[in-house]
Amino acid sequence: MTGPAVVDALALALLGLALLGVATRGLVASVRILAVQSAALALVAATVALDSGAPHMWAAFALTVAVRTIAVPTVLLRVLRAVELRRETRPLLSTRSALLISIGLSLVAFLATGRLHLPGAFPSQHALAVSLALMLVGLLLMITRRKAISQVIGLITIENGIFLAGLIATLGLPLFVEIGVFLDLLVGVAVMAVFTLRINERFDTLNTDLLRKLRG
Amino acid sequence: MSGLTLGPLPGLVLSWRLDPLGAFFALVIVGVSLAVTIYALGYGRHWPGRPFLGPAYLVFVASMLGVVVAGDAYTFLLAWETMSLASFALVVTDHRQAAVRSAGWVYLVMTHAATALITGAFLLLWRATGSLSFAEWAAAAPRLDPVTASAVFLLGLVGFGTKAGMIPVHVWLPRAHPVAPSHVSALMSGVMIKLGIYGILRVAFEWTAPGPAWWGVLVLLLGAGSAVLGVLYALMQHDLKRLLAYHSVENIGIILLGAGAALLARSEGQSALAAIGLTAALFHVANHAVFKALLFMGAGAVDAATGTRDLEHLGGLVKRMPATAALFLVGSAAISGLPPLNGFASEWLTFQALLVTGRGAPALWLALPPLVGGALLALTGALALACFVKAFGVGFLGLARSARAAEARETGRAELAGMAILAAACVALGLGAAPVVSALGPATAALAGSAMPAGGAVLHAQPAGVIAAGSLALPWLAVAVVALALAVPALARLAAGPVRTRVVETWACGVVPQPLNEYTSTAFAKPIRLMFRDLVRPVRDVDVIHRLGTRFVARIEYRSGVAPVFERYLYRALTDRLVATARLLRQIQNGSLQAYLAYLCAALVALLVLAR
Amino acid sequence: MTLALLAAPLLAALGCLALPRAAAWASSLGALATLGLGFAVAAGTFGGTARYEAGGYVYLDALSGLIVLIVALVGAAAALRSPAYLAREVAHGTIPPTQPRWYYVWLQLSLFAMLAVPLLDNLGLMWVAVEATTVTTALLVGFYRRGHALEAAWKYLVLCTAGIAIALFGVLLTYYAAVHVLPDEAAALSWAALRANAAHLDPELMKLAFALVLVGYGTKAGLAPMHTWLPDAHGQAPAPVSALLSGALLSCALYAVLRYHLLAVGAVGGTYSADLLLLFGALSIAVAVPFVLVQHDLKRLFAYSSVEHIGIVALGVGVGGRLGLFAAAFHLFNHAVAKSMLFLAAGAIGQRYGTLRLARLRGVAEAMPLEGVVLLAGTLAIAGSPPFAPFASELGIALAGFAGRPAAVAASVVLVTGTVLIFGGMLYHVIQVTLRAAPANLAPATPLPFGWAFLALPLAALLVGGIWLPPFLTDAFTAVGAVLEGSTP
Amino acid sequence: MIEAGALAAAQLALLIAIAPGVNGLIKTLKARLQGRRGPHPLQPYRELWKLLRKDTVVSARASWVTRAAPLVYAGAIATAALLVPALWIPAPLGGWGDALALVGLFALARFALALAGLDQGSAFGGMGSSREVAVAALAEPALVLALFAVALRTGGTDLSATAATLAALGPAAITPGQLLALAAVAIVIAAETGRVPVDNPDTHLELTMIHEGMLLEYAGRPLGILVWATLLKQTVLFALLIAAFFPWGIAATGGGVPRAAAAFGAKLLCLAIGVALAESSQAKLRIFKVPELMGAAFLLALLAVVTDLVLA
Repeated sequence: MTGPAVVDALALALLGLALLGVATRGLVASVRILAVQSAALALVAATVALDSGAPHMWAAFALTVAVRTIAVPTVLLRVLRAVELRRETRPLLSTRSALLISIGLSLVAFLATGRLHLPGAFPSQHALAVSLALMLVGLLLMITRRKAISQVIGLITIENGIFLAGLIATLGLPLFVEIGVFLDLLVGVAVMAVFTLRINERFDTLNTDLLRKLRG
Repeated sequence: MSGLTLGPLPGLVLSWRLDPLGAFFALVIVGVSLAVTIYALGYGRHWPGRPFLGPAYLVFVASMLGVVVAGDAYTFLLAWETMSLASFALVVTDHRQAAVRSAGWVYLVMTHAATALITGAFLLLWRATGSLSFAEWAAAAPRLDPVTASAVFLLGLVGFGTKAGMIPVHVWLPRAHPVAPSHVSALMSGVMIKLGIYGILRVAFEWTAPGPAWWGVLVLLLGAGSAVLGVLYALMQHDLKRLLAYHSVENIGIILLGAGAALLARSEGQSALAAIGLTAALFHVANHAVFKALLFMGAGAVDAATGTRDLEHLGGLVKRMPATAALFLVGSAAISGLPPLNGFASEWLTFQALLVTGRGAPALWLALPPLVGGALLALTGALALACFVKAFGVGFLGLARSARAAEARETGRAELAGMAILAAACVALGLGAAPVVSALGPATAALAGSAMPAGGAVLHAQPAGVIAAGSLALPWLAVAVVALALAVPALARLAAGPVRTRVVETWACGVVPQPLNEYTSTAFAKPIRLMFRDLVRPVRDVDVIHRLGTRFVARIEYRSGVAPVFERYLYRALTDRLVATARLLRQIQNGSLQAYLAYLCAALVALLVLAR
Repeated sequence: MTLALLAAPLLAALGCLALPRAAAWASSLGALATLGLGFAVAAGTFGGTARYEAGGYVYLDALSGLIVLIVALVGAAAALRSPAYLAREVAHGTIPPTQPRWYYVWLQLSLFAMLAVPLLDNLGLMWVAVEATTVTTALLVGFYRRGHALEAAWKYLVLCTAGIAIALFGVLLTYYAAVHVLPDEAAALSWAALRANAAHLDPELMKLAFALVLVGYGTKAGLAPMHTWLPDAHGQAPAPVSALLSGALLSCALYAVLRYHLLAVGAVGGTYSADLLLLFGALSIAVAVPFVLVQHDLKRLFAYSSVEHIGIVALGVGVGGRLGLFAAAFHLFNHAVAKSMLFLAAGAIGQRYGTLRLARLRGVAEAMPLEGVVLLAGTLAIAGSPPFAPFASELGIALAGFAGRPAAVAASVVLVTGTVLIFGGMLYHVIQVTLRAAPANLAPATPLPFGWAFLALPLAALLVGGIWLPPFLTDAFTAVGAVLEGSTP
Repeated sequence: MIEAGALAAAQLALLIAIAPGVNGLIKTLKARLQGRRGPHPLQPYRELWKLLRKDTVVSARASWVTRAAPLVYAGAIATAALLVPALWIPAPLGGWGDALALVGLFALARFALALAGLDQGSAFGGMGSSREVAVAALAEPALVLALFAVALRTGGTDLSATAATLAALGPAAITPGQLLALAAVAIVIAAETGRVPVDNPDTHLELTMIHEGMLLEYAGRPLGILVWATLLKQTVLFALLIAAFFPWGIAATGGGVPRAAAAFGAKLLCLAIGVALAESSQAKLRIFKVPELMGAAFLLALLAVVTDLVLA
């Protein structure tokens, strides 16, 4: 199998994992799916690195493994343990309609990127569409879930989509930009975690339903 | 005049110019402001510590002048809104009262909405001409396409009409004018609202000319409606200043009748006829400025002396405040359109304008509005007379209806001087009607294309080709009336010899007359209230308060008023709907982060589909 | 000098960390330095020529200069006002005495990030800077650890992070489009290089990229319908932070959108991106109307007004033309000045009354004459009443709109109608707040020091700006207009 | 100048002199129609002479307005009498005032009297004033519209020119529009002169009176002046009716005056008979029914205008 084909397959797998995430209501399971998603992303990075031979793609691979596959899920699981949460109760949409909508969103993503001609990118057919789809599905996750932690999961799904798009750009983004993005992501997640804890401490819950005092 | 290059936008230089129309209005502003300022010098003593002649007042007067000398749209809007804001600041002088704040808000919002409509008209003219200069608009007017011209006209009419107090966009006026200090009411009612007329004249005669006939018909309808409803509402008031405020609505209607006739005549290409209507309108602008400022100052003097503006608590002031009463009487007679004062002169011209316009109209539907407008003007005049018989008769004559009124003291010299100047102007403008009309020649010629012929001391409504129009020589009529009035007692004495006069109590069926027996303001207006009840929709409310069960009546409370038709069915309905819609739309911000994310997602999906 | 400008807030932040006792002084010194350097840097750009600095990392043109000027002005005002403001909060017991130090650190860091946004040439780094503003200001928004503040900060963080992620996707797509055209990969994210070669960029790709960036940075800029975080954050942040968010942060985010707009204009041509700006601008104005008409909180009232005004600026850029772009730049400046002044006034009022609920605020004109007058006149100004400067800029946009294409005319009609309705709503509330009789049990007045400098000065500037602009600013807005028109490389 | 003054004095003297007589004539005719003997036609002169010689009584509450009102009233109506061409053309003050000036002078008179009604603080005076101005408000639009209808045919509001134009036309002056306008003006004159069905000039019943209410506090000479001026107003209105609708026979030169006088007298007699007939054949209306009558007058005037416009 050639590099592009592998990336295509991995991209579709990523989309499948994202849809699985939509269908999953257990929080720990969601985080694990996220970790698997990130691992698949790391594989994409590795494939691109192998195929292009660019040394700094290996750096991207390493960063992905370190941050996305290990660090972020660990932080999230720790927070989960800290606040003793197990399941996403009462999502705003039933699993079935959420799935239907995420499929619809994926179609929009494929539609929007279908005609695009990516001159400088890694010659993968679906990667860009999938990355856009991941972003939209991530948004949907944030929309339908009530727990603050689920929203972080949705956000990381979005980030994964973007990272996928970044990976298949030839040789990735310039390194300094990438490092900046990584650092920012790290700080962002950290700040969000801080707020998650503060909210939990203040409201005794991570259910964002209580965060509806500010209206009009 | 444009040596200063001010203006914040590129290519937009503040510019000034003074043309005959602007000069006429500037003269009105300066003249009336002068008298009002003299009055305010004394009037301010009643409210120590209030900056009655402070910065807001000065800015107000200056910005009114700015409006009429502005040479381009931007300068105009600056001056225009400065005028509105300054007058707003003056209106809310007593801002601790809820009624004052609410009046101030209504005024501010309506005037700002009006400014927006005016801005809309300016934007359309800008789109059509690529310029903001008034001179260029006037030059380009004949080439304006009809749809744009009509849109500009309508926007300008409603926008400027709001400032003028034209029905149905008048509702701010009877709220704001009574609550302002009286010298401010005098300037607002006397001068500021006339600048709305100024704007209408500019829009209709200069920047969009010449328009179709329906413009004139529309202005006539609005004028007649404002005049009749304005005076009817005025009759229903007991608050002297509110009554005067409604009379401003009425007089704006009269001015619009003249302007409408002129518009109609001009659309038919009869500039000689248009000149009569326009002269009538301009003349009435000056006249109303003079007598309305006089009356508001009189009301202020009464308010200061008695602590009330409620007619039901006044009375007998002709003896307590003889000079104020006499000056108020001059104003009352002038506004009632009685010869030989100025109100009669301009109303007479308006009648003539309506008549000749109706006579010259090419079709029945164009002839009837001015002629029926003439009849409605007559109705207005007669009702105004009724209203001022009420205002003066109940307010100044008879017995005092309250202790404060019974102990009222004559107002100060500065106040009287201010009022006397304007009272003299009422007489002078009436007797000098013919020279005034000649002086209005340049302004009418600039707008209507021709001016009324100068006729020495006699006013001739005699356009070329009409053999026997009317003519009027008020000085001679005045001489005749005065001479004959003086001759009557002399002749009676000559014929029947001297007689003696005895002074006795008024006959009141055998009891000593009490203020309670007097005809009240409410009772005075009752026949008219009943006759026109379909128009003014009076409401009344009688509360019988019992004592000891239902056998003994302790007190009967009677309240009467007028259903606020426009407020209720137009503005209240509109604002209620707006607020209800706003409350509904506020669900957008429902506090749910998920909903917010959904908006974001929806925007993204929409753009993705759109970008495709 | 540019590097010095960037260093000033960073050093101040370090100073605050290092000297906990003198944090307020360090922050104030940093703010003064930022103000002076910001002026100097900005003034250098208004001549109309663009230049690179700092080894090509910094690209300076008039548009950057305007944003630097706004950030420096508003940032300095916010930072200089903060010590007195926080001292009161500490005195009231709202916050523990140890906390202000962190406030200054985050404040200076967010100033640094906001200054970096307009200076960085690299679109990727610009993204990083924008994201950094979110993180730092989120901490400031949630500074009062009350429930409402936390809620506001959380929503702000989540929405803006989601938005900024979408923007990153747009950056990536831009990179895709560029990397093929520009051989040097570092140059592929250089805005100036991209602008110069915009005509060669793939239009389809740039269309998508602009859509993503518009939604992404638009969230941060407060364009409807992504504005929903804004009233919460502005309402709950400490008043100087509200001023900073409204005046500086929104301008920074809009700046980012405008940079991509220029790329899209070059690549796609036609009016694609301009029409989208018109659409979102008009939508923002319309969305603000109901919330201004029916409102219960003074700062939220001003926050919705910010949504409106960012919409107006976007609309102005969408309208385009020399007059429209000049007016848009003018309006961005006016809004920053007026809104930061109003938020500072609202802060002082809120501290005195102990609430920001409109129903309980009354008699401000008597109780606090300076704040009352500024509140009333400033509201008139921001609501677009002549003779204040915002009227001039709004009229300029409307004039340009009416002279433009049908979509611009339609948007201008929305502009005029919307501003009138908002005027009615804002004045209704503010008249009640200022002119009603003051409550008897009000705490005694202790005016904040230098009140006139923060309140009266900007008001006077707005008043003069409606009639006359100093040549400095005329040149500035003209140069910004030229940049936005695309006439400088 | 002297000649013009003499002519003016002559017309004024004539109208003042015949005014009580006209009223006496109407009263006599009315009485005869109702089967009574009625007063002598010259009875009004006797009453006026009596009043003018009597001492007067003034209310302690009254101000100078009460004293001035009769003079202004009389002065305004006497001036109006100089605006109407009675026997010759042009009217003495013809070039100085037209039909609208006439309406204005009547308004001035009404204003003075209505204020006087409120001056003594009595309920009856206020009631009279209130009703007087209300009825006048309804009458005036019809009058002005009717005058407009006439003016549409004759060219303007100048009464002398109107009379001249119509007189020159002869019988051709009678048109449908003219007749409708005539009917309208007739109704208005009934209201303006305080006649049945609007007011009853013969009653002093407080609750129904209009004009008399305002005069209630007057006595002696001022009352005499007011009554005479009111009678003059009636005559002037008759003269207006004649000049605007059937001025045939009016003198254009000095030689035609005797013939004109005969014609004028005959027309006045016809009017007196008409008034007597009208007053005898109907009852006074309730005051709140008056608007319907005035509305009818207004409609007639409107129809007159429309007819004139359509037929022109």
